[in-house]
Amino acid sequence: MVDLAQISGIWFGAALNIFIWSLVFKENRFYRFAEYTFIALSAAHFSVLGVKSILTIGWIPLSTGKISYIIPFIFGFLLYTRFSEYWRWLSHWPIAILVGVGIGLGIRGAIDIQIIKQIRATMKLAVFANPMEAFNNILFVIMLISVVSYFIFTFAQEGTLGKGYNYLYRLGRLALMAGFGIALGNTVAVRLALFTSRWIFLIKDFLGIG
Amino acid sequence: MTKKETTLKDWINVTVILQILICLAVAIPIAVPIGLPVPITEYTRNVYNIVESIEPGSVVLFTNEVSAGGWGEMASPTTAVMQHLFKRPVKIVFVEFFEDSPILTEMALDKIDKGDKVYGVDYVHLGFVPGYGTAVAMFAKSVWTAFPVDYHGTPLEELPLMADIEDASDFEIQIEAQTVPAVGPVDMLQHIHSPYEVPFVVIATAVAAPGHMAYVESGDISGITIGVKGGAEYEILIKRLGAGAATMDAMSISHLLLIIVLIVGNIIYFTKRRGP
Amino acid sequence: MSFIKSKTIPLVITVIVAIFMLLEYYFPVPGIKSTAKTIRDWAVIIAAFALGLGAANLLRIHSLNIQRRTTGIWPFSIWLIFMLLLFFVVGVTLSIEHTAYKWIYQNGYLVLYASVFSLISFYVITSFYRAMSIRSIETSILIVCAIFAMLKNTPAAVAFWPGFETIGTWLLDVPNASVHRAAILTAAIGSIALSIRVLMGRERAQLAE
Amino acid sequence: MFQRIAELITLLIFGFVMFYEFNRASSSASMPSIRRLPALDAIKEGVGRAVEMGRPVHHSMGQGQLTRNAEQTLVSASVLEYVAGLTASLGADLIVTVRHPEVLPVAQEIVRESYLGAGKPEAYETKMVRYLSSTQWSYVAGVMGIMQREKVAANILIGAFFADCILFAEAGSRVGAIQIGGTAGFGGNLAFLAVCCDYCLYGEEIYAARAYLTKDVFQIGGIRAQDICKLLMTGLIIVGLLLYNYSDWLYVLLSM
Repeated sequence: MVDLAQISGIWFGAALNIFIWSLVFKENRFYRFAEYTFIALSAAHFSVLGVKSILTIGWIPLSTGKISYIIPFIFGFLLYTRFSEYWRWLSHWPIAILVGVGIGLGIRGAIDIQIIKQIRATMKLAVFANPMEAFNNILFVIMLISVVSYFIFTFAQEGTLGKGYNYLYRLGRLALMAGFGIALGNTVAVRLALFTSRWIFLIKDFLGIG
Repeated sequence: MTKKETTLKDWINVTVILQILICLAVAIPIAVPIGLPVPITEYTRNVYNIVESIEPGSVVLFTNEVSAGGWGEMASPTTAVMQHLFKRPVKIVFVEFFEDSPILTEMALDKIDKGDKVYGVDYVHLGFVPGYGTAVAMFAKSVWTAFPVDYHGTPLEELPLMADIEDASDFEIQIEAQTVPAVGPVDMLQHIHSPYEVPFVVIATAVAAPGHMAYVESGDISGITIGVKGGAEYEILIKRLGAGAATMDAMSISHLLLIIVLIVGNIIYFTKRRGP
Repeated sequence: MSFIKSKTIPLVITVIVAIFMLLEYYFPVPGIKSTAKTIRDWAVIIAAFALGLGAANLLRIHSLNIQRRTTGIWPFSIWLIFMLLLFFVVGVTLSIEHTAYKWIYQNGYLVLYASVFSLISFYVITSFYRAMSIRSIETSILIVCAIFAMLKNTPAAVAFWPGFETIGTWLLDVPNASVHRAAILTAAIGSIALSIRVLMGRERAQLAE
Repeated sequence: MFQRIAELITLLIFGFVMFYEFNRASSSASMPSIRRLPALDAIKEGVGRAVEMGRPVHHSMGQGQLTRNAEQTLVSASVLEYVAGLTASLGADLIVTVRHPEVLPVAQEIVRESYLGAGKPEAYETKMVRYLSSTQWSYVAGVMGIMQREKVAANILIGAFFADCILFAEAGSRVGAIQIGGTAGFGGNLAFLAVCCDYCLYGEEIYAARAYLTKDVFQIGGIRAQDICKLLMTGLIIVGLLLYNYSDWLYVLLSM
């Protein structure tokens, strides 16, 4: 049995895939077609999800008597005051709520995991263990401090202290480059993996080889 | 409009040749498998051992935050770890915090051999809850508030497995597959691992792995598999070859090509600079 | 009137909301917790309303394209508007579980998603060939580290000499973890400092000031 | 609970240092200068080049939202203020692309006010700020299309970027644009941005952007406060490391 929906889907998908890849040669009409299709589909998909979440998170509690949920609806509509020259200042208010939530959550999330835990873990490195481990740990700490010093912006770079700082700064730059290199090399694997999976789709599903 | 004459020479330049080369390096090994060897790394073996040593009868939380685009890389390790869990006498709860992921979990569940495990008793798929990090916090505090019904619309009261589960402390271990920036290990560490002390294993992409290493080193992440290579290794460990093993030839050859290009590119640069 | 219109009120709103988010975390008293949760729900709803602004902007720019007959683009703009409305109407009226919606989602959206993502591979190789703009000892370190990291990910190379695995893992565990930890720490400080500046009203980019 | 208290104390110390430095900035006449950040100097050069070539400047608001990665989105907004000010006064075309719809009104407002501020409200056009749908990769597809069709002369990518940055940067280099990148997220993505862009801000450097561009004493005070926090942290690490390795009771305390 040949499933028409599936076959047509694979052909449609393969065509779009090749249209997108044609960009590597030159921007062309086929790419433009695929690009605009993608933007339309994704904007529509998210609008559908948006309508759904307005209904489930907002409308259902409101209709079951949680009067306070009228507020987000009002603020939501205030976003649209920006189309009126006279009322546009009101559109800052909903944005202010969003920024408040983002800033609050950002501060909250950063301190424990990104600062305290990291400092604690660094303090717990054994510096006097067996030679190999000690070497690794000391290198770890030196690189860490040098990279931190690379990110110091306002201290004067003169005098003996400034000279010392300059060495650290340069070491920090080198360490940063080493980190970039390692991350770059590792990133390549995932990019290729994704690429490989597209080829599996094109070769195995579309062409039927292998 | 004047039409510009395009000659063959305009088309064939270094860029195009390189791009054709990378396509060939990937496409040929897929069409014609070579069977280059795949050694197993310590990280993958460690995760295998962790899964192997989960207490029988305990409940595992499996969170999936893989995006549709990331599934190409993550299908293999995610499916392999799931398959391993299904082989062990443990119960599994699947949850997603990213909108693309529920479909992908279902796709993986369709592919694996479930043995004698029964839906609702041995494993449950709860589905997606919107809100990213916020949703993780809500889920950790009360699983039942976050999910009144499961992915298929069944009320949780009708699922015997869910009777024992109230908050995140009821899970023995958490395993997470993640590719999206929106939600991931940092949220899990913050809302589940750190307050409820649930051990945490990550199935990571190769690009995200270096970023997680600081947490692995500090012990917050107990185990990590890295990218499609980790998946291929895991498939070998559980003796069930799949998508990961098939891509390894392509990975080897394309990596070698890139290394050669990087070296040659630099040599050309230096000789050019030395020259007149 | 000028006070209401001024940018003080939005700032006050931001500060109050942010303080609730923080209070919820540091002083988890039931009343505060439920208020904070309600505010977060509001934020989700407001963000969903913003989707309408996005769609309006798309429609406006593309109908301008059609009106002005922008060369080479306007037929595509018609297609974009058509697809946008079609997919939206199907999604809202027939639900996203419907076969028609799923077909276009899987064969259109997901394929495009993965195709664009995988375009990276083409650019990785060209960027490697051209390599870096900063030419010095720094670049050499970068390239050598990148090569060893890649060798670790090449199964055939590791099978040829297991030492590649050891070197790659050491690079990942020691220099990489160290640099990353430093970067995490400093970026966290930067972001907290920026957040505090926003709360003090010193950083008001969101209010266009 | 103990952990939360430690977090709160850390936050209060930060807040105190910030507050102290702000106060000092308002009272003292001479503030320290910030180390040079070539990437931010290059923006002016990029816009100037765009004017000469008669081609547009592209500024991306990044992949961040207002509720997630808010800090990086605000940094991008700060840089946009500067960029829009330059394009308005020098007369270059500007294209701002936006991924998340809630960022759209922010970007529109900034561009509009910048053109008003430069006394050229008539130069502001609707199509300067463009929303390109909420998915990461459809946004990328749209931006690449725009860059190649409109042949941008400068490409400013400062904000939250992920795997996408190599595509932006390579598409930009195809049309010969000056590329200025920067993101706080670390890892392979920033590495690619660093490799592909002409100028790049690494990690925390982006948070200094506003202070650097405005040269405002308060902002510089803020950066100074950041530096002090970093020094405190480094000191803490060294002291902790020594105590942990030398003294038994702290070993027990830290191992808890």
